[in-house]
Amino acid sequence: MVQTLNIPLPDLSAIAPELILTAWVCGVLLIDLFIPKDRKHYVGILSLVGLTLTFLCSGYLYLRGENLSLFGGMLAVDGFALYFKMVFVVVVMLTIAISLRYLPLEEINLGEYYGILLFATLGMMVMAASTDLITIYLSLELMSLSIYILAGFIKKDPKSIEAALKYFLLGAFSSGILLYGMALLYGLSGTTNLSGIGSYFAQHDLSHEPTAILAMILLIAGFAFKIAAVPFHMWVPDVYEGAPTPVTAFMSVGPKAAAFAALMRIFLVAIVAVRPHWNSIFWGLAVLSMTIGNVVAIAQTSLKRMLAYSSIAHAGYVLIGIVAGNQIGYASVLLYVLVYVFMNLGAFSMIILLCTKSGRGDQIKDFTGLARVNPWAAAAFVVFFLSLAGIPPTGGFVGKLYIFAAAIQANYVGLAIIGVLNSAISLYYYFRVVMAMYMEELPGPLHLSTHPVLVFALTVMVLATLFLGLYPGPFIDAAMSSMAPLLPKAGVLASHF
Amino acid sequence: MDLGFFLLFAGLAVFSALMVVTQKDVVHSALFLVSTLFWVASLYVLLQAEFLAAVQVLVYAGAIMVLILFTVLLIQMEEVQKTNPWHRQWPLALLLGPFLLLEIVLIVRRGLFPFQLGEFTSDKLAAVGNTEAFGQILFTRYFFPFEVASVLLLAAMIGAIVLAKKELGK
Amino acid sequence: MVPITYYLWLGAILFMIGAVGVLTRRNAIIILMCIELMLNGVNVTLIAFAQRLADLGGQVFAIFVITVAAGEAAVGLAIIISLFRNRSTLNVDEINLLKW
Amino acid sequence: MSQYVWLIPLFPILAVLINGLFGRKYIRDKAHYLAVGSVGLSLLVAIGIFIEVAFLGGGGDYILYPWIFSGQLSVNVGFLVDPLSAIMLMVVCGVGFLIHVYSVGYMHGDGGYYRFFTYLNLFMFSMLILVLGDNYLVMFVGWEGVGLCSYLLIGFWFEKRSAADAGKKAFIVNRIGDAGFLLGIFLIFAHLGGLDYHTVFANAHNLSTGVATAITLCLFLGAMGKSAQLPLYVWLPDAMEGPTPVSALIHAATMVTAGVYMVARSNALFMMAPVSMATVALVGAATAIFAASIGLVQNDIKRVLAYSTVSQLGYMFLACGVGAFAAGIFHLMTHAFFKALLFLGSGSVIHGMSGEQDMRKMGGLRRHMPITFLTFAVATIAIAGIPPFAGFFSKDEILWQAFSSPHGHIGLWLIGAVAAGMTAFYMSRLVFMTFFGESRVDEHAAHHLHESPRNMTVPLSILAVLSVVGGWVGIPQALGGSNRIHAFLAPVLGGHGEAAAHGAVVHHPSAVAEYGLMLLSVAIALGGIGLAYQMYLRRPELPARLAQRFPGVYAALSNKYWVDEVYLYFIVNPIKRLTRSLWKFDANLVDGAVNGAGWLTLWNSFTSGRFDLSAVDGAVNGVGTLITAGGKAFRRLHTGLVQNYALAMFLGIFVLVSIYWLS
Repeated sequence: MVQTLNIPLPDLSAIAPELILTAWVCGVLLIDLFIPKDRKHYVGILSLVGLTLTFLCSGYLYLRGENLSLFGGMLAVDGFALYFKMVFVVVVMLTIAISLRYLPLEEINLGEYYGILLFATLGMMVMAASTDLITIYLSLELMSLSIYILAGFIKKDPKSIEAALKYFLLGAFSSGILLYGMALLYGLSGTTNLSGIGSYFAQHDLSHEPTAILAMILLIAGFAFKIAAVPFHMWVPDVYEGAPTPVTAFMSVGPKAAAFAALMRIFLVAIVAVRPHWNSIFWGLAVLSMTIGNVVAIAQTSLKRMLAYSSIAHAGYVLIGIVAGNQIGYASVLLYVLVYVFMNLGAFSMIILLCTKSGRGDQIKDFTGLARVNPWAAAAFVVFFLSLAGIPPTGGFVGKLYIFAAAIQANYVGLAIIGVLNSAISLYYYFRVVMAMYMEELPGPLHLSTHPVLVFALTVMVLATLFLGLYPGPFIDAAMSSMAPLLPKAGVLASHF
Repeated sequence: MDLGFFLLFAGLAVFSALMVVTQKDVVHSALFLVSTLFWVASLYVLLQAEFLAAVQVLVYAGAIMVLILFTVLLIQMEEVQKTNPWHRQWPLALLLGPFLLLEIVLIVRRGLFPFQLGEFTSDKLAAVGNTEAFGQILFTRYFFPFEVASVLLLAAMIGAIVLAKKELGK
Repeated sequence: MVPITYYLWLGAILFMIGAVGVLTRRNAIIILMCIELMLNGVNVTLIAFAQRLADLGGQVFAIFVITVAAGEAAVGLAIIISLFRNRSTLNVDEINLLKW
Repeated sequence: MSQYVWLIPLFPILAVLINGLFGRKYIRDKAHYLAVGSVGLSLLVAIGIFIEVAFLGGGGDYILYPWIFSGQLSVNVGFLVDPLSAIMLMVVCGVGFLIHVYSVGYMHGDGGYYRFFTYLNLFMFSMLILVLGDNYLVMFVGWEGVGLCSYLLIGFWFEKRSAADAGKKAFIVNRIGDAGFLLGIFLIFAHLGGLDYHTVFANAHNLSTGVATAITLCLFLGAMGKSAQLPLYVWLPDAMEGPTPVSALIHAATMVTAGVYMVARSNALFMMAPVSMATVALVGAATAIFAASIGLVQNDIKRVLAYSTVSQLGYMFLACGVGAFAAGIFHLMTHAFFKALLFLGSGSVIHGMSGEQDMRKMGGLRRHMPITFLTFAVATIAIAGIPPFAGFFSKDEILWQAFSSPHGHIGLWLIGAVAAGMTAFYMSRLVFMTFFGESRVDEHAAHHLHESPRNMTVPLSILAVLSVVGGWVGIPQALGGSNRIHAFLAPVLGGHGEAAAHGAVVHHPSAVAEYGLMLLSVAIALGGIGLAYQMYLRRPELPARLAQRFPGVYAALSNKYWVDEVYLYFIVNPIKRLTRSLWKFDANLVDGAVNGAGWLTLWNSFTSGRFDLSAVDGAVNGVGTLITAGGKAFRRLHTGLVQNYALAMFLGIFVLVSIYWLS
């Protein structure tokens, strides 16, 4: 029996960003072969061009208000996905900008670096758009595999390769756990499609089905690993410290945001029926993450580790938005992710500014007296720290404001109090660095190795952090409207704005 | 009849899996893993997933295990063999693991799993043939994930080369 | 006809043997193999469900899991080789430059 | 004029940017041109606005741009010009300007000259935002800003370890208060749907008493932290480690009064919550007498003033708590004049004494520093409450309101009156010990003893004039005045059940009582001064004998009631013991399983010198240390062993599954 395969191709223009990026990766990897060793930064610049195209394309689709479901429900092209796609592209563009100077310093100036970074981007983009367990799993693995590789990119540095190994082993372990949860979910509902699972759960009252709760716990464990929530966070400080700094910067924002996107899709669409259960677990994870992240950050001497713990705490803050479970709450997740991109990438970029051949510049003491040498750099750092600590008038303040306001509105006053107290603690360790920069005398000569692109990227991040604090309105609007496609499925009534 | 085969294959698979974990020598572990994979593949046949059984043997037991064995041989293991193979935390892991397993076993026993929601009943599968039905669905409904998987393999390949190759000219 | 519960139990057992192996073995390659065991447990579960549901989605999922396992093995082994060149050990216990 | 209100904060922030970014390389010791100039310009605009508001009926809400305008939350960056903010503007800009001028002399030659002025200007900017904002969020921007500047300025001489510690202490206590304030803001938003004053106060009457109480208590917690009220006052005395102009500006005249301003601004909310009002009044009264009693025996000139500040802030809250918000603001203003003057005067003394702060090593300074002495004496009389100096009118009004207001109570009046007597006593003691009697100055310092330069004495003189005439805007009708400030503030603060305008009750049956109380408080003040005269000038051996006679009382006072120690023993140590035993328990239980070495080190770190009692200075540092130690302990969980991490994940799943399985 001869059958012809009719591969159903939808209108591909809706996934043009992904297509452009895929084509671009292949092109970049090929062209890389013909670029001499000392000119590899051209590969980076070429990647930037491709990312710009991707961004424009996503932006166009976003503005057009696309809301499609493609490939038989495998993929959604909606505001939610496109919002995250744009965030990811910005993240990667900034990452490339801060890598251009770093790679030659560590003698890892390889074209493949950019190629793999683009693969990770592709994974994240698909992840945010996936509406099927299979696509989510595959894109998550595409992203993770790329990052395992990037974490170990400085092969000659034992720390870097150690970070890669730790991340790889734990990542594979956690994705096995996640996968088990997905398998149980599939068995319970007979489909891997998120909306399909959601409607099956709604039709057959499975909200107290033990297997469903088991699946939910396994899924939480898998995602909590990716977003670095306590107690699934243990890898974070080690991996962040060991990985090449631009990769750390990238890891601390990109994959985290992608994991939040997929988490929201799964938990709000597929298993919203067991919401009371996962809500209380997320409550606990949020409290633990904020508290342990902030408290342990105080004891750190390495800036990279300190920022790693601070990023754990930030995952806790973002979880508050999900726990709150109202429209502001969900929108605040999107908003916070955006703000977090700029402030956290910015803070990590400062480390690159101090990185030289002789030292990595990632200790807090390396920053002693920076304000005397370069007040601009110190001021930039202060902006990032103020934002991370949630002090007005920075983006971090607006983000936290929305998150806590959502919690209060949803009557999670206790959670809000814990969050506010935690952000009070956090300023303490951020300001240790500020004190070192402003108050203490310079121990010796301090060399800043500036690179025009790095300086440009830093300027962009500072301005973005401030802008988000001073004029956040349009971005809040965007977050609100991007969240809209998911709200009806999550059972939240979108009120009028 | 089926149950007999199931018990046989499952028993062998679990035994091999236990040996993978308990064998001191990496090569022995690897060989037992091949055995586990093979018995699991046999179970796939029982479950009317012949194509997967073939893939399991060819890709898993064949390709992946060869990769692992190559690595083992590439790395001089003498020194590794001498040390204690067990992590210090083994008592706790051994305590928690069976407990969690027991919980999972008891939970899934009561699971309300639906029955025959899809179209590929045993009879239909027998008529069409597993491989054909599989191929059909893989390239239609699951076309997009298939493409993602291909990109994933490309990324993994490039990454593995970058990480594993020796620095040239040094 | 074998009840699905048996398959689920088998899957759980394989998964848990793998997980305990990850927690107890010190050799990085064996840990990698234990992770493969876990994935096999999941695959058994998936395919058992696929048969019960008369839906091929589970089988497709399983084949993607195998694909990913292949990718993971390649990257993981590359990392392990690179690590061995650096540190001359595969004992994950001895790999603790990064801590606290 | 009012529409140019945005210029007022603009000038200082421009100066901050220029000085901060170019100061070290290009400007260095010329930093004050920009710094003083910018504040001067702000002052000019502020004067213009004040005149317009006071005499031409100007003012209004000037929205710069919409800040957050999406979702249910809509907040503008806007400045509110009304009588209350106009008065605050005058206080902040006026006193701020004088202190800037003074700093030029005081900080001359300091290594961090440009840095000092940058921080000081940044402080001015934040403080102006705080008082000008037309909603709570903008106020909070300023609120956090002044906190940061305070932190930077207390630790300005970071080489001194005590300065760095004091900065830390101030920081932690303030953060507790800030968290309260922020929660209050969230509650306001959740229950009133907006944050700008207009919406909030217009809808305040819809709040249930419970919600209003929760909101106002949260707000008051913020005020307690910032304005150093019991039990969060502990940071302010330590904050004296900062340069003296900073103490004068931030820790006396402006920042610490932000809490009073906030409470007065929120009067509509507070009036909805009688419990909160009572709390404010009680905390205020308790702080007033508590801090005053500590001030009686302190020997460090700046510490006396610090406790005096705490005590006077207590008065302001007492006024707010009895519903006399205008009286609170009135006292805030006069206090800003004379307390700034006192601090600057003490700075002048310290400057002249080459850094000596112990009053026991001073004496007879009036001959060497005539201007400082004269101005200091004026300020002392003002704070003691002798008519017709400024302090008399404001303090007397507070006492009268504490007595007569419907929210008042005779007990509150009594506490206030006793504290007033103490104030008169310790301030006179300070003057007598410093400026009168025989010189106890050591030779080295005596050699350098000199009057301060002109740019320090001129601000002193101006402030002295203000300390005299500043109170005349609030002469009660009982004394033939018209209590202008009360009428001026009435549109913002008036009308809330306050016992009508002070003096409008002349025909009230209690008019006699008012005169009586007025006389009584003057008598108390004179008594305090007289007692100090007796004890420190006529019979200088008396204090020592008293201390011997009542060793318990003396020890309690001079050790500041052992508050720091009480915090340590009753809060910090039990927590420490608890954590220690918890860890011990954990360590025993899990030790075998999870990497024992890590846990042992952890336990070790708890038992070893890290928790050395002597290393822990006071409660707040204790809390800081505690958190730090907690961080160090948790840190040990990160053993670096990847399988421990996997086990943690596994354990997490196990616990979660078990919880659900068992339930």
